[in-house]
Amino acid sequence: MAHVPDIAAPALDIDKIRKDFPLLQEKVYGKPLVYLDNSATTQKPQVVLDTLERYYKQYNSNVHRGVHHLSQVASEEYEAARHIIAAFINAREHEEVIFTKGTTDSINLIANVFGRGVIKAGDEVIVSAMEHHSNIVPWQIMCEDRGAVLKVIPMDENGELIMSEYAALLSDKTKIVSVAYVSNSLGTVNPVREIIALAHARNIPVMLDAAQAIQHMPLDVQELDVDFVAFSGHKIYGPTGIGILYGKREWLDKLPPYQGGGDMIKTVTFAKTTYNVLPFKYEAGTPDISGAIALGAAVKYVQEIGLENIHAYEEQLVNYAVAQLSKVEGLRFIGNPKHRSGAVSFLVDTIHPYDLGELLDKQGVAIRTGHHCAEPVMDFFCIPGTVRASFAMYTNKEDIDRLVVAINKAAAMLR
Amino acid sequence: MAHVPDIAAPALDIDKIRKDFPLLQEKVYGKPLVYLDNSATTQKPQVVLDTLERYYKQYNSNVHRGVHHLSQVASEEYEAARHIIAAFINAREHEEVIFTKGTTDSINLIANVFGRGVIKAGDEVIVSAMEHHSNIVPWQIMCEDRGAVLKVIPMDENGELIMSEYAALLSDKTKIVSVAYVSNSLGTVNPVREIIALAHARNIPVMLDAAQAIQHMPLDVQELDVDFVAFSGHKIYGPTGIGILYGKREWLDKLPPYQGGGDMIKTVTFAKTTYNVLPFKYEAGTPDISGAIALGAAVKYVQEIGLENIHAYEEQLVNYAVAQLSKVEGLRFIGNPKHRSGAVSFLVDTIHPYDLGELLDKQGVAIRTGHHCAEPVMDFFCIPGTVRASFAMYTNKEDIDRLVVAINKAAAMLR
Amino acid sequence: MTINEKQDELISDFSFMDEWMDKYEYIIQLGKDLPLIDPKYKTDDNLIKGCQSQVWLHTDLVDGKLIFTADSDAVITKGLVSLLVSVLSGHTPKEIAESEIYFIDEIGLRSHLSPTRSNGLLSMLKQMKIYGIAYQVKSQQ
Amino acid sequence: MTINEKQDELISDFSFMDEWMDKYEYIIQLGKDLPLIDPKYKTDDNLIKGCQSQVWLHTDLVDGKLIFTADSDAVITKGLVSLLVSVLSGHTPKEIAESEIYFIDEIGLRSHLSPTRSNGLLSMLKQMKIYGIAYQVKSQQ
Ligand SMILES: Cc1ncc(COP(=O)(O)O)c(C=O)c1O
Ligand SMILES: Cc1ncc(COP(=O)(O)O)c(C=O)c1O
Repeated sequence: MAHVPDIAAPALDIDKIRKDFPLLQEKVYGKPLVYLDNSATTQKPQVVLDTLERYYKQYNSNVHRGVHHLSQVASEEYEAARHIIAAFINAREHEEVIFTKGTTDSINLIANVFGRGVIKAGDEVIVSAMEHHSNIVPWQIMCEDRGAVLKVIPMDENGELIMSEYAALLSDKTKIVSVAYVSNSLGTVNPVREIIALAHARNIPVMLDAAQAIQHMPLDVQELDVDFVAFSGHKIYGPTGIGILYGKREWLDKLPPYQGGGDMIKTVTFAKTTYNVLPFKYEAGTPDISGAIALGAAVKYVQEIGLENIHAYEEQLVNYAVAQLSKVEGLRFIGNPKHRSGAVSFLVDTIHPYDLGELLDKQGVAIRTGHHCAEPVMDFFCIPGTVRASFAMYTNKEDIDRLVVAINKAAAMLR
Repeated sequence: MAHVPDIAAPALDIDKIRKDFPLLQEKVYGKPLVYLDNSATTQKPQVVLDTLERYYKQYNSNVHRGVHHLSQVASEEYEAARHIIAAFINAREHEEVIFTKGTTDSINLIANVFGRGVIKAGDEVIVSAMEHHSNIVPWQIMCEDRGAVLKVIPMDENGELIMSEYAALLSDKTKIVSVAYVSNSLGTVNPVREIIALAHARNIPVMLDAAQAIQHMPLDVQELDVDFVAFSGHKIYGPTGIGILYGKREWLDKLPPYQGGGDMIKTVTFAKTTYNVLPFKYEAGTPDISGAIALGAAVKYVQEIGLENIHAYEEQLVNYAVAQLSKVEGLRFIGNPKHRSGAVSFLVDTIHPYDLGELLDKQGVAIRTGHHCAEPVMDFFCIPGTVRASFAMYTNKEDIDRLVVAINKAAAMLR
Repeated sequence: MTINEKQDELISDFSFMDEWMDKYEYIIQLGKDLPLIDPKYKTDDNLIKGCQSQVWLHTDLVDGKLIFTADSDAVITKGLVSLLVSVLSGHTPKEIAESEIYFIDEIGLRSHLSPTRSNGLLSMLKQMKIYGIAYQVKSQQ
Repeated sequence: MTINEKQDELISDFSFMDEWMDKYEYIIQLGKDLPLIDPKYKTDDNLIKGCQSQVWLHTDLVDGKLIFTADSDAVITKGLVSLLVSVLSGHTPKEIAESEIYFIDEIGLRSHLSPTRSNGLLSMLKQMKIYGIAYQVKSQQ
């Protein structure tokens, strides 16, 4: 039986943090909610809800082109949110931060504009074996359209990328590498510095799917020297419907536009349309103004608590979860990465994850079961799916303890 | 001087409606706000804000694949919103209703999938001379990519489409027609039944940009027999960041997918990915769950008041506005369509619209100035832009009266 | 027992259990009693593919009555199939085709199960009734 | 008057007006007094394109002092240009290059104007200072 580490006095006051999140106070089937589906989406602190409300009650208005007061306030707040996020990821310029609908939208954007602006028939794109569907299918669609080829970095039994194979895949045909920073199905933290360095040695740009990284660890785009980063607001305590694409100016300036519409143009005639400068070039149409501003509020909330602190705390928490879960009879982890963040996937005996999930739910414990939009990972391990518990800064020891009790109870019923 | 029609006893209680909209109670520069920028975005009723709050406080969760309680509630509410909207536009099946980011996103979706699935080099797409940039640029981008040609239905001095020219443009090369139901810059209501009939006679599908129609008049997709409809939630009293694409199943089933990602697939392997059924095929990634549900609430609010009632009231209001504005010395309308809805565009003498807009703003009157994302329309009339006052169901006679007073005061200063 | 008598018995059995965990306990137990499908019938034709678990369903006509056998990779799903099988198996095609199944709602399964499960339950029921109709038509020919 | 004396005078003029409509009245009036650019200088080179209105700006060196002339298609914009011209015109390139312009903030223009206008104002100011620097360098050569 594994040694159970204590959670050292955390730099953050979890009880206080939990009070900031109204939904955590809810009950499910009369039992206090244990919310362990944070990789799917996180709950929102009150300050995010207040920001949404203030927006709609005090200055809701379309942005950018209005001379009137409300439009000016809305435009300022919208751009202020961009500045907050640019500072958060340490972008050199705030114009490198594009508001999108979410990670999926951001990746599709880059896949599409690479397809139209860079990729020729026979060119190659590299992803990894542990990607979320959102970092596979956009590339498949683009590759099919352009006659390009999708290459896959394989992984080992622990759920770690085989870096020598990656190095061997890189070639003059490779036009972009796009990998998850952290795997949503396994919790693996990938060696992104090495991935980027190897690609850059051949002048190949790298996109990071940071959907499962941005809320768990500090991410500095300049220090990483990464070319593109995608993440979703709703996974970092912000609202649904908003996300971020970071891109280096040198790339975004030269790539073609994605969607066409209002705001992304300089002048339009039927004969010739010229495109606007960054960031507007990639923000066609009325953006999700309230979503962007509320995401700014969420990021500010995270900054106030400090990602370093969150990271340190969550690391202890994940270790505690791994240790406690190890004690469950018949439980095996899917993925045993050296660096793990945010989530643990597992199965118990031959119990179907779906059965386990249902009985956990009825005990007030919300986890996710299934393929986690990463079917190739499930195929690799020859399993129909896993049970995944995933964490946030407000997750506490009691959540883990109640998870373990609930698993034991469910397993006893299901065996 | 024009005859000033009275506003007959309206079927709706405007005072009561106004109380539902918190932002209308605000003051700007110490003066009660006159909000006449509704074509850009509408204000939101309290019920929409309450829906957002309830979502985030009680059941925020990712949709579709979760076994746990919150995810089930969120999924049900999300799908319930789809049903509300399907019923609202009388879609034959709710699966024909796709949640997008907005009108611009919806049009880009169709332009892109037509480009990949239908259009060959030399094919033609028809739009009109009075389109918003969002219904021009996506087609330009696609046509350039595929070697297709964009054709434009011209308009006359009144701002009405020249239908004989439209008929002459239709040919075997035409693969799709995409026109605005209502022009955002001129207020023109286009003869969409005729436009659709002429196209259908040649088996050409028609897309309606209903961004400025959906909030002002009943729209029945089956009765119109229209193939695609795009509109934005934020223009029909819903939140920013959410919109709708309606498409006939026969089309959406056979067109290729747009974005790739979670939820839009049936199975994913690196060798072969099969796509999900409608509506999920076109909803890649985590959708704007709160936005969709809140849009459902907005549409329900509109339905309770009744679009027929709104339409009748707003018609009187627009007539009143036209009559009152006609009395302003030196004011000329840009666009004099027989059927007008929602907006009036005008200029006063040689006063720059920007100057007028600024002085109206300082008097608490929010209107929009500029090209309204319809530069070709401005080029047609050889003007730099217009001043546009646009209306919603909560606009009242006092708003129009204060607009007129403010214009007169500003014009006196600027002459 | 008639189909309705069986339904009423189930409703009464469930009514004694207050806690949903107890009801699940019972459903899982029923699953263990499910007459298992002969492996040779575990074909794709007999597969009802759900979102997260799979069900195989087979039927034989014995002495004018339909006998159902089934299996699932998930235990709770198996229990749910078992409920349907215990209610409908051993009845004539006509009885099955014309049956009105109300116990699912009465027990509260529809509102308590995850929508994918309760959808699965309904498509299983539909499949069983289709068998009823098909065999009825066959016997009339 | 020095540049700063002119700025202080403007600040004092504006301080007597409480209502923003009055300030606009004054700005518009100043616009009418703007020394207009010779039409032959209304070239694309001299154009400062804003989002919604356009400004043409020209300068001549007369007796070692820079004289600005300008025009705009919008009256309020013209008034704003006029403020800058009245403060900076008639000073040496060095004075202009080294000037610190504080009246815009003090009057509250930056916070009250629409951002496009105040950005326009700042780019105009920048252009005038660039002229100052350019002529300073020229005279040193
Ligand atoms: C006619 C028309 N089409 C398209 C749009 C674009 O809508 P959105 O910016 O919400 O995507 C607008 C909005 O201004 C419009 O008026
Ligand atoms: C690694 C990873 N990539 C991409 C996504 C897709 O994010 P979204 O659904 O917000 O677009 C997710 C979310 O589940 C994810 O975990």
